[in-house]
Amino acid sequence: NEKMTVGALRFTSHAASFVAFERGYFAAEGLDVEFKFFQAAQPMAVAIASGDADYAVTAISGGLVSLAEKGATKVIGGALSEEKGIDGQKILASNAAFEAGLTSPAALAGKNFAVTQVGSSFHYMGAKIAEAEGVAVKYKPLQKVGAIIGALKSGQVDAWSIVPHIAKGLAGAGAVQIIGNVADYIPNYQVTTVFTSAANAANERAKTEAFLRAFSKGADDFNAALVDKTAGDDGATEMVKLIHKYVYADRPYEKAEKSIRNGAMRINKNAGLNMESVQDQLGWMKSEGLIKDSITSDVLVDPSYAPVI
Amino acid sequence: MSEKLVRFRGGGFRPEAKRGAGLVVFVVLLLVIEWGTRAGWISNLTLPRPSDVGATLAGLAQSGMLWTHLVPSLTRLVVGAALGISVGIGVGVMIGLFSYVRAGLVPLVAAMFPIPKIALLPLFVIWFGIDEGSKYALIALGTFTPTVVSTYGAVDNVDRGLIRMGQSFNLRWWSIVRKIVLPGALPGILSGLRVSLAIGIILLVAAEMLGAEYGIGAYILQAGSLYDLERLFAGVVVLSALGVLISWIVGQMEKRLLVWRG
Amino acid sequence: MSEKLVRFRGGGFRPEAKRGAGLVVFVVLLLVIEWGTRAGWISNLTLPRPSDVGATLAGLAQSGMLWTHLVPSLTRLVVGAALGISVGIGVGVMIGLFSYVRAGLVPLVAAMFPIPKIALLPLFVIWFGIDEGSKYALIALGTFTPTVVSTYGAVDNVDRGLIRMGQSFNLRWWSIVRKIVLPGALPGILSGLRVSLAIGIILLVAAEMLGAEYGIGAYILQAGSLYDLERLFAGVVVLSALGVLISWIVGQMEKRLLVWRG
Amino acid sequence: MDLSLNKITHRYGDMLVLDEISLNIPDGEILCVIGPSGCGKSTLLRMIGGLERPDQGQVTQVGEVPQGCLNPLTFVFQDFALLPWRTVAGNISLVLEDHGLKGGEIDRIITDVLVRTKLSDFSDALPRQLSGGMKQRVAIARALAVNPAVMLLDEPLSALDAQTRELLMDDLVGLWARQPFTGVYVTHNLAEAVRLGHRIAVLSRRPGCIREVIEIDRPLTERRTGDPELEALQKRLWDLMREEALAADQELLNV
Amino acid sequence: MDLSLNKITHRYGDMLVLDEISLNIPDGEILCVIGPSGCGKSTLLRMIGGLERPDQGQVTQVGEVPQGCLNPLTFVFQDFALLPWRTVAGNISLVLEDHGLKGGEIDRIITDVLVRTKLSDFSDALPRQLSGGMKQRVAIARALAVNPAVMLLDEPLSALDAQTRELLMDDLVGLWARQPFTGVYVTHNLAEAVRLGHRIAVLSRRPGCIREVIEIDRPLTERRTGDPELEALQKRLWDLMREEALAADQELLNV
Ligand SMILES: Nc1ncnc2c1ncn2[C@@H]1O[C@H](COP(=O)(O)OP(=O)(O)OP(=O)(O)O)[C@@H](O)[C@H]1O
Ligand SMILES: Nc1ncnc2c1ncn2[C@@H]1O[C@H](COP(=O)(O)OP(=O)(O)OP(=O)(O)O)[C@@H](O)[C@H]1O
Ligand SMILES: [Mg+2]
Ligand SMILES: [Mg+2]
Repeated sequence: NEKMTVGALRFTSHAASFVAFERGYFAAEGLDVEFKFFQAAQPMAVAIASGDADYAVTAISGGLVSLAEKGATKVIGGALSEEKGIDGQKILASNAAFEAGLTSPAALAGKNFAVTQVGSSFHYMGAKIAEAEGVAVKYKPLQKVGAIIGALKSGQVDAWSIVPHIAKGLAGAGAVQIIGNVADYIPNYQVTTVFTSAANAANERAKTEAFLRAFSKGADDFNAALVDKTAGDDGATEMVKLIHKYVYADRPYEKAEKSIRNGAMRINKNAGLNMESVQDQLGWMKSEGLIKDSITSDVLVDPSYAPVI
Repeated sequence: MSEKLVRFRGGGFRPEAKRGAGLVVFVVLLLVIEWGTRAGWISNLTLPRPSDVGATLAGLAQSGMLWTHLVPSLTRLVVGAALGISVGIGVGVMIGLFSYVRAGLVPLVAAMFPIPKIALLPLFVIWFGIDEGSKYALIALGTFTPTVVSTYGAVDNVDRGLIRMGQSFNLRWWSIVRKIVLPGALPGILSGLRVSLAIGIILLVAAEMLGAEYGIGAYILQAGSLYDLERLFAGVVVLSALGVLISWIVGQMEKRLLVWRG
Repeated sequence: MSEKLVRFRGGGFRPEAKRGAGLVVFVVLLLVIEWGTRAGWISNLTLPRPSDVGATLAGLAQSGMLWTHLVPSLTRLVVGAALGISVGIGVGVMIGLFSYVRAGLVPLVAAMFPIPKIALLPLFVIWFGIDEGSKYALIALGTFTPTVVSTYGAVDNVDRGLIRMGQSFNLRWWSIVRKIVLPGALPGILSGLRVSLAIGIILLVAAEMLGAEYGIGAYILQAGSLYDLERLFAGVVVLSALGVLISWIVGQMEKRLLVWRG
Repeated sequence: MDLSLNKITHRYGDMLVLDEISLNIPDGEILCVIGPSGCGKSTLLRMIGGLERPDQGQVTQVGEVPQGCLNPLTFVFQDFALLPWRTVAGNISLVLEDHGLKGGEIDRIITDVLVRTKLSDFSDALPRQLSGGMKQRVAIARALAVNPAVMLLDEPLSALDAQTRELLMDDLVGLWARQPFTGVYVTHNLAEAVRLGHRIAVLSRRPGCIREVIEIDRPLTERRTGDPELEALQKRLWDLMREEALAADQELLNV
Repeated sequence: MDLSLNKITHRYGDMLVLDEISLNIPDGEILCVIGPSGCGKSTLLRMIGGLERPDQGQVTQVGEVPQGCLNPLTFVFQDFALLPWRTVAGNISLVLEDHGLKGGEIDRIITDVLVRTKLSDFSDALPRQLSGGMKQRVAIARALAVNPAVMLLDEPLSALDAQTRELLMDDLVGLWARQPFTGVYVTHNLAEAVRLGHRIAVLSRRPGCIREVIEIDRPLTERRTGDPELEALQKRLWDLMREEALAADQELLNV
């Protein structure tokens, strides 16, 4: 069996890998997968570049593009997508800001919008929302999701956007207010992508394809159980239990269940990649001066693996 | 005839740290905070209740999680610091002995000093991998620079009179280095060690920012990002205790190795 | 009768940093890296091309972004360090003069020393807000502890003979402090300043981790997260230059204030 | 003003350093105190000057402090104790500043003592520019500036080289001759003692007690090196102390 | 083995320190070198011992180095230069370790020199436990251990108090009497010079050159303090040097 390391965050959005592992899809492809968990998306990109991980799923960030430009990484497929009609990422306001009138994204003018890092997906979402509303917002880099949650709760920052399971959890506890949906501003947003090192993409075609096949099977199971809900209640429950091994493992099942169900967003079939969204994200990064103007999507994406949507 | 005792006018200007007084201050401080957080005039967002921090610590210790976090951190500290300090002492001694090494390296070290090691973290991950390698390297680099500076300072401060004495007795160059320069520099090197190790502890947190699941630094960072003040302070207390412990160990080493200072 | 010149056996053990040699080493190092990155035996993932870093720096300066980043950072450094250092000197002198202050505060300061300031960042954000307040506070705290330690060390090192002299001439307590203790402690305080300011620079990055859009630290962090090595190194070069500049300024202050040392 | 020491006894920890020392220091005379190393000479002098408190016994000032005396008991230290960051004039001004004198008065005093110690040309020099002998001259000028009733000198010449010591001894004699001062002069050096002392108190090894007080009749100004009478006295003192000096020298410290 | 100095000239930067010094140091005699502060005595001694290189002129060893001599030119320093981290025996062993002697041989030499300097009881003491006089005795023992052809002593007694100095002068005379050594003895102290020197070279102020070389016929062992002839010589030397000593003392340093 071929050994490989897969980088992951303990998020529901990474469930496809967990499913593929737990249900033996990786093993069936002859892959001996070991997970490596990270606290944030950015280090995962670096870990792929340094060879500490072989495959990972994460948002398109400036760092990822930069590493691709240096010939270290390649996007080989798409994962999480925004889709009209399915509960996607939410726009949040802190309680204090909400009371002061931030009840819809239109009122974001001059507010502090939290991002982990400049060039991160949060920054992109904030910029897109602000652009659509025609307002200017201030971005506050806080490095980590946890730090943003704390800052939002204590009113240090005014707004943020985040995957639904975290958003709903926080709003449910009364700590923040949901004021909008990201999908309304960025339809068909390709939130996360599957990526690997350039060396893997170029020289390990068999292994990479095997990984993508197993991953897609996991994604299909996940979509069926929790997004399309075609697997019935038992299937859904079983899926939640599986995911609970990795996500919210330190919480009791009863509490975790709701969060996991809330967090279900579609993972693209066959790791299809929405090139249009990728182009848009690259364009935005260029306009912000985050990446070099010379970078095109060919630098970032190896389109030979997954269907382009 | 008038007689008058000579008035005493000496003394003073020699404050001595009374043993135990520090403890009293600590305890009083903790009690005040405890009172404040209980009575409510210190909001629980501002400071955690000391008793809660204590409970968190006790819980950590009981559940064994303290070790789960402490062991990787200590390993990183020991390996990284051992590396940084031993290379640092070596380079420092060379700078202290050879003009060309000094000319070449001193400006380099001076330029490296104010570089924040956190900034180099992404680079280190590429160079040394996301696992322990980059953590060792970060701590090694962080302890290296101050060790070099204190070591060559210590070598410079070795009494040149003793060295001239060695030469006047025709001691070999290597004998002079081994029997005069190194023992003479030892006190300075040891006191530099104190600073280097304190910096090593501080860098634990930075080192564990990337890709560490366990470790006191990772624990603190996690607590910090969740604004979980009890855990944050529990972690800080552990680091602080570690710092005091290490300083004590260096003190013991000084006592052993420097008996001759009396 | 045999005649023999007395053999010279002195000299050595006095390495001197040759002026300019450091520069040569720098230049050679840069050239080697430039060559390596161009020839390809240093991957562009490992190190940026020095000429690119230079170009980035030049671009920064030309576009005025250098100032946009430098001004907030310098403000934070100046305000924070001024706060931390002035309070630190005050507390250090008190510790040097009064037994009770020493007894109470020395263990506290010793316990604070190994606390990584980054860990306290979330707390500071709560206490002082996400804007400049928390950044000032972080740098102030970071410069405070080393300043206290070096200041009371300096006060302790003031020749007690001079103090006894003052007493023997019936100088008032305050005269002794002002005319003997403080000037006598000045060299030690100034050399402590060097370290404190270097720490202040290092802490810029930590301070700008939370909620800073502009600042050299924020710029470096951003570059790190973009894995943009040219910018990362450009930022590091700016900090390093800042460190060297500050060290030079302290050197000038020493020259001015300590003429009497010759 | 005379000084009178009454059964001064002192211990450091368990170690008895001074044992019931009684002495009289009459006005206008120099009392030399000699004794082997570590016998408590410096301790005794600090007690006379109020810098240390004896465990038992007391030091009494008998009679009025003379007019214009700013600091009755004034020390001259072995290591000069000059502030390195003040010039010669600044070091002298230091001890005058706390007495509410007017600026002009301070300048007058400084000029005066610099003339008396032949230091006028050095008034703006910093201590680091001066040789040891000059530094001690400055310290003496500083002591003279406060117009002391009693000068307490703790081995003032022992940090100087032999030739400078000779020169300064002459200076001290000259100063005393111009305006006699009361002095307690601690020294190891028997030649200094027989040269400068009206009386010489010989202390025993630790615990220091008084073995003998010797008077020398010959006026200070008439004493010369090589004077057979003084040489004989010096030899007698040396014979008295030799054994003890040897024993003191061979003692192990902090064992 | 004799030493011969031939027109030694030296400058530090622009400052001429030694000016054409020629001297002869015959075997078995002690040559004392005196002169005012800063006239270059120590510099000259370092050149004789090969620790410094003269700008011009040379120092020659004439004749064979005696058998069993491990270090022909051996220094005794003013500040003792003992390694504080080695015991008395360790400090002596230091200078024997590089000569390929057997362990037993080293121990034998150490025991022997400790006996000769009456230090046998202190062989395990650390320098910090010793008084200044004892430290210098250890330094002398260390110098004797290498069986030097010439001892070079740079103010060996000037860091000691007057009484200890007397004691050590006796010891030096005793050592020389038992086994005469060749010596160059730099000092400020005229009493030491007339006590220990077979010949006394008087240097002028900087730039140091030789003003006079005086021979003293009386054997070392017969010299006593208070000896009128020596006193007269000492007085003559002092008269010769007084003016220069005063001038040297009043010089401003690093202006
Ligand atoms: N502050 C102190 N604490 C403890 N012991 C002290 C203190 N000061 C002096 N001693 C000890 O008391 C003894 C007498 O000291 P003192 O300095 O008075 O002697 P001294 O006669 O002046 O010696 P010296 O001739 O060496 O100057 C010595 O053994 C010394 O070690
Ligand atoms: N390494 C050096 N560099 C520059 N100048 C020096 C050096 N060593 C000594 N000098 C200067 O050379 C002169 C002679 O110095 P040296 O120490 O030989 O004099 P000395 O006669 O031994 O004086 P002292 O009697 O004070 O010991 C002095 O003015 C001294 O300042
Ligand atoms: Mg004394
Ligand atoms: Mg000399």
